[in-house]
Amino acid sequence: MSTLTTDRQDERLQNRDGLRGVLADVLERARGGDLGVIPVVVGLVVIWTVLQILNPIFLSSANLVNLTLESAAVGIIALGIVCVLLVGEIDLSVGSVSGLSGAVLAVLFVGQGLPVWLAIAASVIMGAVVGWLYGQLFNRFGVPSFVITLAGLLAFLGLQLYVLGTKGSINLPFDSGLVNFAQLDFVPAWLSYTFAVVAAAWLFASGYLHARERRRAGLSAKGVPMLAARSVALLAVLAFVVWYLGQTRGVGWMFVFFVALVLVMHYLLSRTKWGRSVYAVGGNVEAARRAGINVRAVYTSVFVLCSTFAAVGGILAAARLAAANQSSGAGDVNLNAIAAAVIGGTSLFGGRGTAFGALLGIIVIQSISSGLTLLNLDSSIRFVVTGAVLLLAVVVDSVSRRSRTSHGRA
Amino acid sequence: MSTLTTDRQDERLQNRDGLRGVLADVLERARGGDLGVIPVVVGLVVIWTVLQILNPIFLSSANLVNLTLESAAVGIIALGIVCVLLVGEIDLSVGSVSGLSGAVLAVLFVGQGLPVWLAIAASVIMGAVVGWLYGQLFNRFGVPSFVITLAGLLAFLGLQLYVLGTKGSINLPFDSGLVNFAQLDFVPAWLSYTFAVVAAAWLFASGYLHARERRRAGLSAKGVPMLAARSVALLAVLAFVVWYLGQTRGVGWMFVFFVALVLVMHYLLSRTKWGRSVYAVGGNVEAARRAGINVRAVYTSVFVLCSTFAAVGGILAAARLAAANQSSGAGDVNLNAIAAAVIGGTSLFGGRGTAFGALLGIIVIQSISSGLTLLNLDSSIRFVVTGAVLLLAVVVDSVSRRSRTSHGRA
Amino acid sequence: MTVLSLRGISKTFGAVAALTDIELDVAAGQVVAVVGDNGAGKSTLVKILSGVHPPDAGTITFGGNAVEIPTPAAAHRLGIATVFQDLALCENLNVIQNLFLGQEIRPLRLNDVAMETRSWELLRQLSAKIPSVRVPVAALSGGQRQTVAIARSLLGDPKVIILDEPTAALGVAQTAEVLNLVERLRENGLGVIMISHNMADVKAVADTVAVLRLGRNNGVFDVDQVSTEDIIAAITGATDNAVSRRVQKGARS
Amino acid sequence: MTVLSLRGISKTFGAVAALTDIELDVAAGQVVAVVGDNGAGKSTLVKILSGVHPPDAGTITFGGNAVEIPTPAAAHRLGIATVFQDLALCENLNVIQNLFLGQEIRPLRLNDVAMETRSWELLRQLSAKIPSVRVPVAALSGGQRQTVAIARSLLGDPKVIILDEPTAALGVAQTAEVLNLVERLRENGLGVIMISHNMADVKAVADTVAVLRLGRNNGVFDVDQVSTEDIIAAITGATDNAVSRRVQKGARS
Amino acid sequence: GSGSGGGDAGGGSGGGTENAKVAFLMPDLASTRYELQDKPLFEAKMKQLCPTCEVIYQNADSDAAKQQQQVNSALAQGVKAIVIDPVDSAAAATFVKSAQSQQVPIIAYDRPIPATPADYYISFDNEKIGQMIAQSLVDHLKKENAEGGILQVNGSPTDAAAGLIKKGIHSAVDPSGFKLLAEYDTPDWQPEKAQTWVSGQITQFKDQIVGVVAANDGTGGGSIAAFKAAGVKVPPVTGNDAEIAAAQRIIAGDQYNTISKPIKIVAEAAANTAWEFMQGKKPAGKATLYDTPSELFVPTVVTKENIKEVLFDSGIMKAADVCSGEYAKGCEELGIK
Ligand SMILES: Nc1ncnc2c1ncn2[C@@H]1O[C@H](COP(=O)(O)OP(=O)(O)OP(=O)(O)O)[C@@H](O)[C@H]1O
Ligand SMILES: Nc1ncnc2c1ncn2[C@@H]1O[C@H](COP(=O)(O)OP(=O)(O)OP(=O)(O)O)[C@@H](O)[C@H]1O
Ligand SMILES: [Mg+2]
Ligand SMILES: [Mg+2]
Repeated sequence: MSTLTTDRQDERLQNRDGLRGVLADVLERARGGDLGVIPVVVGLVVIWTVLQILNPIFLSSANLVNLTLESAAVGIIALGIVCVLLVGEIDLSVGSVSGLSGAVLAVLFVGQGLPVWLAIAASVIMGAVVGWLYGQLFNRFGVPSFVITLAGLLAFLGLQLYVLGTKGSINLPFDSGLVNFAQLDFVPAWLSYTFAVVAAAWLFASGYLHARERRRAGLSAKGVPMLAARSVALLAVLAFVVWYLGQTRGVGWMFVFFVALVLVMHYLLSRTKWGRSVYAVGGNVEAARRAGINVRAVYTSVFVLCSTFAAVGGILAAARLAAANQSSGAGDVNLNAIAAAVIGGTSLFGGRGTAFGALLGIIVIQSISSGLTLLNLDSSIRFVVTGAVLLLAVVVDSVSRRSRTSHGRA
Repeated sequence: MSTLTTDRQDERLQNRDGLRGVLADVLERARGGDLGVIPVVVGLVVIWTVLQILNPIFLSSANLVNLTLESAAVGIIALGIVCVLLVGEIDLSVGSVSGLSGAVLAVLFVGQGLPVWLAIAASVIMGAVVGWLYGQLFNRFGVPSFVITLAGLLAFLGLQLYVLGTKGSINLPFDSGLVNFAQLDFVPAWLSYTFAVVAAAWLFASGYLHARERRRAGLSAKGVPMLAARSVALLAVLAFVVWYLGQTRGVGWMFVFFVALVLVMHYLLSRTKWGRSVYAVGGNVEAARRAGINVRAVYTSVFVLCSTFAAVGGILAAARLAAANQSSGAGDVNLNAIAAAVIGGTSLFGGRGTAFGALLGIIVIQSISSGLTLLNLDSSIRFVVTGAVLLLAVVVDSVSRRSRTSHGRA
Repeated sequence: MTVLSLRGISKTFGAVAALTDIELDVAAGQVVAVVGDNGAGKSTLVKILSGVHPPDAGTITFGGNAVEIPTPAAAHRLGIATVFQDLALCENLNVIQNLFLGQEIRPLRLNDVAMETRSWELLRQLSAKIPSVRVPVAALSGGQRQTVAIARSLLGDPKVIILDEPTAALGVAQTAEVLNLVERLRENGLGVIMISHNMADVKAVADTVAVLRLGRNNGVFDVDQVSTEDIIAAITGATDNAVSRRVQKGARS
Repeated sequence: MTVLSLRGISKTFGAVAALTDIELDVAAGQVVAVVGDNGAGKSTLVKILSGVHPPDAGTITFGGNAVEIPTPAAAHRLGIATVFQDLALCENLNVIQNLFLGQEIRPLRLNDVAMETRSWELLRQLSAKIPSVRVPVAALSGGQRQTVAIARSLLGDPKVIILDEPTAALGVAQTAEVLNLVERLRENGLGVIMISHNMADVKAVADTVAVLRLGRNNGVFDVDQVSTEDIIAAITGATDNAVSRRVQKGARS
Repeated sequence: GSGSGGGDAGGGSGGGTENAKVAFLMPDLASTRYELQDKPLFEAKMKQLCPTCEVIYQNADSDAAKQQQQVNSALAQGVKAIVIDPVDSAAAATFVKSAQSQQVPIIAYDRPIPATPADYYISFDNEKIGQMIAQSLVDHLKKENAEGGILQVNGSPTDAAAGLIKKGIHSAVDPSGFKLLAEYDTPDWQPEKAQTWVSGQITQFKDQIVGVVAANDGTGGGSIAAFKAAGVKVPPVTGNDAEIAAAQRIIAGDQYNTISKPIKIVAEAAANTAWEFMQGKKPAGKATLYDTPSELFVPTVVTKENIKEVLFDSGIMKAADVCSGEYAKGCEELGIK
């Protein structure tokens, strides 16, 4: 027993080491329904296969490049939604706020002729202010966020129409840096590969340092072969993606920006005190309050983040369309963003979810929409099929998760 | 102490009797934030006053008659939403299902020439089947209801378009009973007054019998003066409403139908075993399961109810418009129905809410929309004002409720 | 006559083996105390018996027949009533509603009056100090809630009652009433499984004591023939333990 | 030296007067046991002291100054650490995350390793039987959770520790460790308020015993000069009560 | 039910035309023209005809039920006439019924109400519009000897007007000899959706696409953005509504055409007719459509060739609004000042 690390001494624990142990562990977790994002990935693979069979263009490099670019704007909005859902609240107004942000950008940039960075800053700040307002209303009056943001949905839609005013639709110049960023800027191949290598190296290095620290503290840790295997796998996947997308236009900067935001949010949520308090508030707000956490500040911060991300998403959407108009942000932006978060495993009741969920979720949603777009169906059939495929994706996920309750995890 | 009834013997209880006691009680409860629907009513009164000042037509009899008729269809849908929210789930597809139901009705009745009752029955059954399907998916695969019904939203929108086919829009004959029911059938004045009297008498009688039973069992009970005062108040309110609406067209049968459904649902939720289990599942599903409740059956039943009500609402909406078209049920039906439930005090987290909440909530929402319709605003301004007024209504409610947490009630 | 008997029951949660190869017998009119350290698996055993978790392996015999208990409803049907350690009450419902949850009087037109009267009866019997039965359970104190949970298990007509630390949050008077209650249940011929950390209570009402240790059986004792020290030694797995050291220290000082 | 002193504290919930005109004094290095029947208002008092509920009336003096404790954060700042009866843990977070909630090491780049090491230390000290600290608290047994809650209150550098029925769900060994802990806290000069229904524990570690009855003070006793029977009589408000009757019955049989 | 709603309300119910009210009810916000052109033009003309009259303007936001509420509320306010552009031509029958049952004349504007004759119908024909933009594109392609196929981007599948435009487009594209590669109903007329769809078709059909018929300027703009974003040459793309943004794209050479409706003429004609009804007269139509006295106006297809005359010389648009920044050069070349 003395050879066991501090955290492995309980004799009820079934300790497994090495690669075989990892496999046994995965199996065990699969039985327990605790597979993290794997089921969503499986769902995604199923959908991709089906769509590819229906139309062989679907998995073509060119189409996947489109897919990445189309995911970015709504994906960033979904990232904000994840934060709000994590504390058990909701924001229905992300569509309107993104539309308003695009409108503000266009009016300032094109209408008033301000420099683009100033217009962007103004839009983003507008988003943050909206979120701050929500936070105040929520904290001071205790109005359910559903209602606050429903009011916001209406009010900011009105504001969007008002800001666009007599023009109704404003073109962004095609040769501006912003539009280029969203439409035509791709990462050069060498840089993409460098990114892939850096990511893999970083994964290994941080894992290695962490394991060393743990071992020094007398705790169990992953072995070097494990860590190396993991980084090599990541490298292989990334390199393949870069290579395949590079067959046509490559990896868009906008997508890189989105992924970077996901990584930053992942860090903030999982490695900072703030992230901890977000999960705590979502899990049990009263317990969080009693632990001395400033619950109001946490609520305000997530509302601000969510609206800010909505504004950023709105800017990118406008840039990608090269126009801001009255219907920007309308339609299913809200639903798609929330659905992406939920499909990615975020609970509507708070306390469960990850930033990567938003990435996966939006890719599922955009895959469905892009795949069906290629099929040239009647719109009535298209709606039905979209619904069915969406359900299919999530059933795969849920079925693999559902043994969970019977194993006692809620 | 021996004179105290069984439920009043604890010496920590501050017992109050008679009318003065009731007043003290209400004050106490106001401090504790436990006022039931009173705050919503206050919010409603505030809004009515504001809107009346802005346009003196608003509270005119003719406009209120319109208001009642316009509330019925979405109100019935909101009633179903209340049930789903009570168990802590959601249905995003009520709009689509109502649209589909209207389309099915129109196609069967006008297109196929079936008798109207058969067409109605078919639509309603279609709604029930949809709900049953949701229940199965939810129970068997554990897919979050948000995703199931989002898929349903898309699929049934597609089906609606498909059913309407190339026509796109189908008129219902004006002289059919159904359209008359929704547009032109009003309760004769004498019958309206009879209804009012019956309601008041019933309130008194049931209260009296209940009090007698309680007193026999040695429990505290409301006194006859209290009961009488309550019935007289109800009578006065109802008689005034009937009289005022009677100044123009009176009380529409469709509204009576809606109110009747609210009463039935109120009974089912508060006075039956099924209603209890709905609240229990919403409060703590694991506890409900351990108490031996068939949790799956409860989920299925609320999904079925909700879709069925959505179908009924869709039929009435089609009847009121005398047409079913591609955009029936689209737009803000979903949001309005959910918002009505939430404004009426139903919690999105389950376990709290009433059928009357749906009635009050939809009246708030329709008042705002009708009041602003009278104001002749630009759409942009109208959206902003709608948002602001909606918020106002709910802030009044929430402020009066919020002392609750500081008084320890969650 | 054995009403309930377990053989080879095992249960794993992820990497943790919560129960391994458990045996237990309960006869009618017998009070079996199950004791063990924190995390020994007592509540897991209770949950398996009441249909909350399915066991991974093993057989359950009830009234002579091998049975499966896949859901709590199945346990209710067999006649197993349980007071759970986490109480399993609905906080949004009031005391009456919780007491009668799933067994309401007059399902289609609830008989509030009868239910309220019966609630007061049950609670009085347990010396409950609850000011009003019409407040949501969320507003009750810990002990009041536990009393409600205990009262609820008495409502049906069970053959076996399982009490998972029923007196943990109770006051001295209420604890005494619950012990009285357990004795009455035994006299009425019910099988009782009681889990407790309080050796005095165990010695007072139990007939046999089954000890669990780290998820395994660690001895079944006849209560008259075992000392408190021996039980504690079986629980902690050593005669030199924190308890005995405290006792010694107390004796010395 | 009195660190904490309450005068005239009252609190009503709706129609129920939970606390009426309560007085209480705690000195540094003193263990005050608060006892009382279920629903006597003990936890309400704790919640007022830890900033969960504001009192309706009355004054709180802490370290000689009149203070207001509007939020739990304010209580933390004053140096009041509390173990709540309902534990107040976040079920979705794991043991380490719960232990360090609100006081994480290295806020901008959490130091998981240091926190895990410290967690094991604390838990070992309390003889906790927790197989892994990286599982969500939802997966712990009742006693394991209570140990986590107790361990958490030791993390900061409090002046007063309030324990609301800290041993209710604990096993015998863990209970002994907690009593040891309370003694250590006293030796370190902390003020301790301990709520308990277990008279043996109260007599073992407390210096004074304050009795609450139906929300009112019902006597403060020096633990050396009062018998268990007297405390129970003060709690139940009568010398002839369920407890004494059980004791008599036990003696007779 | 025959009681007039506003009977007890102060303002607009007197017998005469003093302070009379008239309702002007528009269908949606998907096209900017209703708020930006129709409404101000109608109001201005009305003001000129009857300075004390009040115009009640409402927009139904694509929701027939909301439009019904607006009609009822207008009736409750005691309007003397209703000018309505119905969201759903079929459902509008019921509005005609309720208005006429209260002796309020109702004028169908822009879209007809076939099922129940309104009192008057003033419009251009949506089907014709679809046909005209598509034909203009087809003619252009034929002139250029283009070879390949056409994409068709329709309006919202839940919008009746979009259905009419779609029909019109088909009537020009189907017999044109160009292959219809694919078509798409754009949910909610959203440009983003159009962009996504066209992006997909570009990967699928690559350079087979020689033209895109888009049902309005928004979806047209989305289609153009798709080509730009794919980094390929933008083929001729149509539009409809003559928005400023579309005019800019035409000037810059990105969009091939749009269509300008003589909204000023139509809106003023509607005001005139409404005024006549309000005075108790019964104006006779220049034609009869759907049993309704009608007046139809013909829109003009706008391309780079005629944009100066149609949009700027006529005063519909001001050069200052359009020729900002990057478009200044294009304007100069076309002589727009
Ligand atoms: N749902 C669950 N998921 C994962 N592990 C669990 C779950 N329930 C219990 N366990 C683990 O199983 C072991 C036994 O738990 P159990 O609740 O049966 O203990 P117990 O004997 O009742 O302890 P206590 O006296 O503290 O109540 C514990 O180590 C616990 O962590
Ligand atoms: N949040 C609340 N809302 C309403 N009433 C409450 C609330 N909290 C406590 N009460 C009431 O106040 C009284 C005192 O409760 P408290 O929890 O303080 O009792 P306690 O002494 O801790 O009892 P126990 O020993 O059972 O834990 C009880 O009657 C309870 O019903
Ligand atoms: Mg246990
Ligand atoms: Mg307590």
